Amino acid sequence: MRITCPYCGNRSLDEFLYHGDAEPQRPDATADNAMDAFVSYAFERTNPPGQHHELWYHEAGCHAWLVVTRHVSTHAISSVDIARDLAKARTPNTAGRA
Amino acid sequence: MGNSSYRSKTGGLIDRSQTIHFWFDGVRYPAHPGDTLASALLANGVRLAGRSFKYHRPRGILAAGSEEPNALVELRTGARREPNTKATVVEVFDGLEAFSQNRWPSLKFDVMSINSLLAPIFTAGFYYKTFMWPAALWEKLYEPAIRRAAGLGRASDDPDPDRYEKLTAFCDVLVIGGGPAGLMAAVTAARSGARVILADENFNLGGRAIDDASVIDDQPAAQWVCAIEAELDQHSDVRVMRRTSVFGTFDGGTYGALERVSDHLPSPPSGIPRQRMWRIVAKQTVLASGATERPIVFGNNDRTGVMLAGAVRTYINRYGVLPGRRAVVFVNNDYAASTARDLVRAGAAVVAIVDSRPGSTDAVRAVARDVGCPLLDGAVVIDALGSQRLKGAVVRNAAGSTETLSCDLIAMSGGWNPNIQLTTHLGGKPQWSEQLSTFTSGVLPPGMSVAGAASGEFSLKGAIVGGAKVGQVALTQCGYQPVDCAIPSAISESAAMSPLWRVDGGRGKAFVDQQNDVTTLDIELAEREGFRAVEHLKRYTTLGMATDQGRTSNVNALAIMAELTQKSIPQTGMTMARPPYTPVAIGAFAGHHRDKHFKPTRLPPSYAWAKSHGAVFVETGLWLRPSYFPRPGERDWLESVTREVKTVRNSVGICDVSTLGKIDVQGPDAAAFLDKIYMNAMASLAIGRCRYGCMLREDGILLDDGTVARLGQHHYFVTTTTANAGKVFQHLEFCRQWIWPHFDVQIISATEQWAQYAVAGPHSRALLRKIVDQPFDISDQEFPYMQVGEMTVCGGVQARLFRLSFSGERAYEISVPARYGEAFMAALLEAGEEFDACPYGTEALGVMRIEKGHISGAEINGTTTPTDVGLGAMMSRKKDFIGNVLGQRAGLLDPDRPTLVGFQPVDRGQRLRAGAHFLARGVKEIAENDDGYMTSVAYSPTLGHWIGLGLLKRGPQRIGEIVRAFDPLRGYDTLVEVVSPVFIDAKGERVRG
Amino acid sequence: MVENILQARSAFPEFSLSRYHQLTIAVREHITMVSLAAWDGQSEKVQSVIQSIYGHSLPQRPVRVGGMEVSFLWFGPDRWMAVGERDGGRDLEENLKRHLHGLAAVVDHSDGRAVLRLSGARARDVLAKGLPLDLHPRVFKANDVAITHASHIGVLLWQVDDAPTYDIAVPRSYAHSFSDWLLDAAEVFSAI
Amino acid sequence: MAREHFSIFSIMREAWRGHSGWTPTWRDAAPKPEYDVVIIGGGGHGLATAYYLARTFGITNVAVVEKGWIGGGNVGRNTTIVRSNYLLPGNIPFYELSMKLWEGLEQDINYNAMVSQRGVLNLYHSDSQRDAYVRRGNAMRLHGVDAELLDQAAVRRMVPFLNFDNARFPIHGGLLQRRGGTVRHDAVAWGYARAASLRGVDIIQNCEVTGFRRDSDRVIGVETSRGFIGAKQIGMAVAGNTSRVAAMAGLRLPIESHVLQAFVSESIKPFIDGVVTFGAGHFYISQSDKGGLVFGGDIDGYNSYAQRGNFPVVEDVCEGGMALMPRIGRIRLLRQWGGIMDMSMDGSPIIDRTPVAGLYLNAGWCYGGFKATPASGMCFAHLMARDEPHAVATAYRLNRFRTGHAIDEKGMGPQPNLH
Ligand SMILES: Cc1cc2nc3c(=O)[nH]c(=O)nc-3n(C[C@H](O)[C@H](O)[C@H](O)COP(=O)(O)OP(=O)(O)OC[C@H]3O[C@@H](n4cnc5c(N)ncnc54)[C@H](O)[C@@H]3O)c2cc1C
Ligand SMILES: NC(=O)c1ccc[n+]([C@@H]2O[C@H](COP(=O)([O-])OP(=O)(O)OC[C@H]3O[C@@H](n4cnc5c(N)ncnc54)[C@H](O)[C@@H]3O)[C@@H](O)[C@H]2O)c1
Ligand SMILES: Cc1cc2nc3c(=O)[nH]c(=O)nc-3n(C[C@H](O)[C@H](O)[C@H](O)COP(=O)(O)O)c2cc1C
Ligand SMILES: [Zn+2]
Repeated sequence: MRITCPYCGNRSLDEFLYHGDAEPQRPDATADNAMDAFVSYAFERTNPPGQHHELWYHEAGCHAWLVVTRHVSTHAISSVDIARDLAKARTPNTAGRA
Repeated sequence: MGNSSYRSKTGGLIDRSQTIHFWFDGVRYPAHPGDTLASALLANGVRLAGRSFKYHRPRGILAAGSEEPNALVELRTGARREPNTKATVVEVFDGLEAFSQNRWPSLKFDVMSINSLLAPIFTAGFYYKTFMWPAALWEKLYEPAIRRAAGLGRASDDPDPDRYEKLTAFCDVLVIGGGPAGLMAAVTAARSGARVILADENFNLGGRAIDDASVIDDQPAAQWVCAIEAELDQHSDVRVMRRTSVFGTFDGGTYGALERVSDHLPSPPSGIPRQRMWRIVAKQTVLASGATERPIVFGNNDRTGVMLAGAVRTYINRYGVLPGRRAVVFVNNDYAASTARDLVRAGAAVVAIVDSRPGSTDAVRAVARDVGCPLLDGAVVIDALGSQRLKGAVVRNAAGSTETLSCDLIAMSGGWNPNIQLTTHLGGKPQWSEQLSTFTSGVLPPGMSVAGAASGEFSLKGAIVGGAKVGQVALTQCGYQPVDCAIPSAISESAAMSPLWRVDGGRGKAFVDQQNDVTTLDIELAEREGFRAVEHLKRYTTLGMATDQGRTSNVNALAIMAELTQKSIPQTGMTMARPPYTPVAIGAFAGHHRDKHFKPTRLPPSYAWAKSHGAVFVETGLWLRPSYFPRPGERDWLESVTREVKTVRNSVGICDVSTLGKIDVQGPDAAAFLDKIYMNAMASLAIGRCRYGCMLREDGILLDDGTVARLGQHHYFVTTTTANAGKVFQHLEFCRQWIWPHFDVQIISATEQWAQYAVAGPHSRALLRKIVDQPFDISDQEFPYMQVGEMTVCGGVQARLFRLSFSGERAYEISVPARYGEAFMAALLEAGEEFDACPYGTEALGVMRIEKGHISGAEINGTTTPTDVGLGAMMSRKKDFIGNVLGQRAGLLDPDRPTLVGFQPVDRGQRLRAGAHFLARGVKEIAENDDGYMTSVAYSPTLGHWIGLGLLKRGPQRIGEIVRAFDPLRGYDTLVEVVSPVFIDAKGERVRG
Repeated sequence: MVENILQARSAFPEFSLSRYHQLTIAVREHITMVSLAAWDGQSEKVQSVIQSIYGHSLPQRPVRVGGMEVSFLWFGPDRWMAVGERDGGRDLEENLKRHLHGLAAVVDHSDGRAVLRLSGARARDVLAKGLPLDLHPRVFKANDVAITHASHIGVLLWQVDDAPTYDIAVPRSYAHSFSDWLLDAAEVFSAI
Repeated sequence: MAREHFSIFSIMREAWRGHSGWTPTWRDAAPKPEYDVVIIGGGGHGLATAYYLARTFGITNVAVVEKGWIGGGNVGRNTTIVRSNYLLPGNIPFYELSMKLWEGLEQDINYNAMVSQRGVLNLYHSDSQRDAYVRRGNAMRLHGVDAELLDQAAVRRMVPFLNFDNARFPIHGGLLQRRGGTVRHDAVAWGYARAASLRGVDIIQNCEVTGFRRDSDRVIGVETSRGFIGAKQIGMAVAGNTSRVAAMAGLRLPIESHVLQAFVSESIKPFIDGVVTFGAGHFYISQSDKGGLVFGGDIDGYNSYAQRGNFPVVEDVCEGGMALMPRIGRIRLLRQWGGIMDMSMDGSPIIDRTPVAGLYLNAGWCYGGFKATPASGMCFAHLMARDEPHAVATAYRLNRFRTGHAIDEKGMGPQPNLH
């Protein structure tokens, strides 16, 4: 398998580390249902047989975390995005400084 | 020495000007360069090459390529012994030694051939039905007997002495196979300027065009091939790889290929590997791997002298060898009938052409007429006669009567199977072609196309045209402009065929898988017993599981099964092909990474100094760290370690702690970020101060611990444990980039930049004062416990000083740029001479941390919570951090969980051992009473006895209790007293002041 | 600067220069490396600072800009490695720190990495034995940069010229293992 | 239908008459409209469950539905290692029950699955690894399981050809379980199938479950590629396909599917007796009774439903092999394949009810479920027959992640590719 890092280009699988499903988002720890939400976040997976958005780390390369969209039955990769960019777009900037 | 008896006068690509010699089973034979072991054996009239797996039947040579199931030999001797090597792919060199295998005492007379008599019992799956009674005999008697009979050749007894290399290559177009189709594809792509790799497993290019002595562009194929090769060599972006088998298709256009660099030499020349493992990354791939001929299954079809027709032609045309003098040519197709021409041209007699097709064809009739032999149409060979040497063929003619033809060779052909294994490695299913009566490729791996015989295009002309066409498509896909090129002319031969899988009516066993001795009867039995799915058939009978992976048997077998179950062949299906296409030496996959080079070795900055000072090293992860520094006269490690600990406790010692992970955390949000990472507060840390911190996994379990130093408003410097350095860095990047992307913070690894030394002991400050440059003040007032500062040492070397203590003594960690690490170690010890300072290693480090009750890898073992190790109070309640929520789950708060405490033997003279389990006194030694386990132990020189840390159920409430440290594995049972985990200086006074 | 009493040690004490047929491998002892990591939203300011001091615009993709004296390698998103040729090199770090204060993390790496230089027609052949990268001249050119691994060791590599010449930086603690592998891979060229 | 008792005598009798009297090992049944219990998945676990339902609990109106051919999943593609050398109290009794069932299996099912107790040796290379093994060995002993600690000399005597003298990670010793070993994988599926079939269980091949039919909260049957099959109780034992099948019932589970590769070499004269695992590399090896070296290593490490692996892991495994046994360099790899494993969040299995009434779950076997086959079948059968967990499987609850009772042998946390 080869992954095209948006920064480094097309590289072999062994430069990357896998983390898993990119769908679960870390919940709000202060919410009322925080425990339920965290259990689901940390332990439950859709694990579909088709398209899968997943987190990879370009460990032997640029150290970027990537969100790879891959068909897990064919291993065909349809897109690779920069995790931080997606994450920024996903969450309003509340976590950082006021 | 002249030609051997079966060597034809002319022909072949061998170098007749040179005669070399090889040994087979101790006998010396002549050969020519360019021979394979198989061709050389045949040239010398040697037919018997091996014994089969189960029945030990005498076997000869069936094929001429990598599909050979029978002629397996042990090659070479000693450490280079190489079992199960196909004689058909071994290139002979002078002095080559080969041995037959799986026979005793000799190839000709093999005791185990009585298995053949027991064949009625040794049917498929016989052992599933027996050897069950009495149960105890299985391991004692039955299985040892089975294992004695198992296996073919013998592995070498010694480490493989040869070198292997692994390489990566990139290309636009990878062409697999250098027959006419592959050559045309490669040359077409090359002319357009594409980067091309052409790989062929053979040592000569040309494929079947050479085997068949075809004519291309009005010249002998060999000449045409030479011209193409010469042209390919002209292109700087073309790499022609001979002796290279492409063995696997992997995701992302990646192919595995094995180049046999030196296997044709007595031993690899210096610096040259035996084999190279290539990872080829191709944009486009042309599979031009040709086809494999199908045998026909008939009685005793495994006799030596029964050979594939294509192989017969190969031996004649490529090697100038006659595989027999009187041949019966048994075919179901036109192409193979030409074998008769080659045989006659080479001086053999063709007794008859037996064509299973009623009426045969014009093409075959023409051959028979040309060679002047009888053509028996609608006839089949039902039995081969002779035991170790073929004597005749029993032929049943169209009318049903039989006759025996005397012969020493049966050249048979049941048609051809395209070599499509590489198209299926990614899951593509072969498709049945009614027209060709064989499987062709189905859904192809991305970027692959198929040409020539591999695509079911069996004619030479078709291969040439197809190769050029597919090459053109591939180069266009890669963005190159095709260049017009002429298509060489070739005569289109007929490939007409009508399927024939097996012939019944023979008296002898009819073998389908020759190596694994699977017969038609076994297939029938499997069918009867319900193993009808092809994959069941395979597993039950072991058909197709031998070293040839059923190249010559799978299709026949499933066709027979289809016949038995009255299903169509596509309904019956084809077994799954897997990499490797041909077996590959395990050493080649490992390459450089064996012995000491298995994994890289990381050397700490003081390594050379430590080595020259007699350090004993220990592997910690990839690092090699000094574990202690023995001195003359010390009897064992304990004595050295004890001395080192005492030196630290009483004076001062120095330890290389550079292996700790070091991470620079900078940015406006550095403080807020670290507050999320650590379970305790980090934002409140004052500039110039350090703090111990722990981080958790999201599930509330301890991930790592270390120190955090604040160097500036926006600048922290954190350390991790040696073991977790990489993991923590990755975790921080994860949190920074994915969980909290808005944090404005950068993290940079500084592990390698700094040589860091712990300077520990009461005299540490006095020592450091001699090292630290003026005017830096390291007095207790200016530089109290947990202070950090930047300064220079030794006359201007930049340094960082941390007042931290792992040992529990007054201590510092000081770092200098790594290049000075070695000299700095020496400088520190020189400065420490007046205090009798000594270097200490990981052992003493461990002893002192246990004396202080500090946790380490044995306690942070991936299952413990902060509360388990007595750090629950450190957890902040005021902020969110990784692990905060899930750490509150009931199971993790259970007061019954084993919790960290200290232990000392009741009899102070006794030794403690980690891994012992705790039992309350007076209870039974059963799991229900298991109260926890000892995590770390040390002999404490300070206390004069052994001490331990461990996790004990409700430990802190049991201080003072006496429990058993139970170690049945090593035979110890020690009474220990539960004590505080901090054995010395509980108040922590020594680190201050 | 005060003359210090500590002797610097090479990361490659075993060799300094190995000559083979069409290949030389040399140790680059006196290289200074400083990593820059721009804080959020400061990338442009960092750019203009570097532009104004060194006259180079920091690359946004894996290439190197600059000259012999100081060059900047792309080293990840919003990260660069400043490479200086001078001995000591503290002033590079200090300069950058001073000018980029509040804009970027500036961290000295001069000791963290050990650098080798491979040059000659055989350089690509040797590197192919460990580096999973396409170094074909049409694909990877002078001033191109790659972060990857070879023989299980992380490497930062940049092409210096078309000889071709490559500089390869490995973490210092791996230097010994790296040179072990490299010399082993190059051995075949010694005889030729 | 096979009625004949298998023995050397039956073989000889059949040999006499040309083996014409053998009958199918199991009945290839067509689905009936309804069963008391439908087991989804004709792997080792599904077939064993059906067998024990019939034999131990007298429930014979049972169907095993298999989408392909039985034994085609992980039971037919694993490295065949069986052992009960576990560390944690949640696991040891379960795997030890499995060992005991293996030990009596052949006589029980009258099929020789070649249970071969030639020992499992886990090597250690450091004091801390040794201590961890000692802790494990002692835990085993407290549970009445056999375990021995070997020092370097003892390992050398036992496996003299390991790399003792030129190793990157020197071998210090090993933890040995003599009762561990290997079992002929395919025979386990076939033997259970035969024994279950003999007791009336329907084994239905080429029958893929495509959905569940519900009556309010309760499942009442499965939709399949061969039509609807009604069932009072349904058990899922589909290993790598767990999430896929569970999703049809609306469940989201603590499971990821990952690919693990296995490797076999050409057949050579046996020289490796038992199983050796290399603690410093990702490598374990044994030699089959046919002579092939059967070996494996780490999982490929990413979610996958494709039964094949990738190149880097092949290299990684072979590097481990060469580092441990430098004499295997010239032995050739014959075949390499992959299987899809149901990796759980703590690396331990789940045998439990699901939130859907009537639907039961057997999953989370990771790369260690072959050895569990008999106990898994027994415990799953027990759960369905008695509607309460078997005593040795009480820890394998689905809600343990919520309650904080993970059974994490490797201490890797909810990161399935690290287990
Ligand atoms: C390479 C490899 C090596 C391994 N090595 C070992 C080892 O050495 N020791 C060990 O203990 N364990 C090992 N394992 C793990 C072990 O093989 C598995 O954990 C175990 O076999 C799983 O249980 P099973 O036999 O029931 O699974 P499977 O055999 O996979 O059975 C599940 C069945 O369910 C069927 N199925 C799936 N979906 C449906 C559907 N919708 N409808 C109908 N049927 C369906 C599948 O076709 C399959 O036949 C290994 C696994 C692999 C892949
Ligand atoms: N008329 C017929 O019925 C008939 C049938 C079969 C073959 N043929 C003849 O076969 C030839 C077809 O030409 P072609 O080029 O398609 O096939 P080919 O058989 O001539 O060449 C295939 C080449 O691929 C190589 N090869 C195969 N698998 C490989 C692998 N995995 N890695 C590396 N090398 C590999 C082989 O060593 C061989 O040299 C023609 O000469 C044709 O006449 C004819
Ligand atoms: C223990 C074991 C031994 C095996 N031995 C062989 C063998 O000798 N020859 C062979 O071709 N395959 C062997 N295989 C592999 C199977 O052929 C097959 O690849 C595997 O069961 C997976 O199936 P698949 O490749 O059809 O998907 C073996 C498999 C196992 C589990
Ligand atoms: Zn990258």
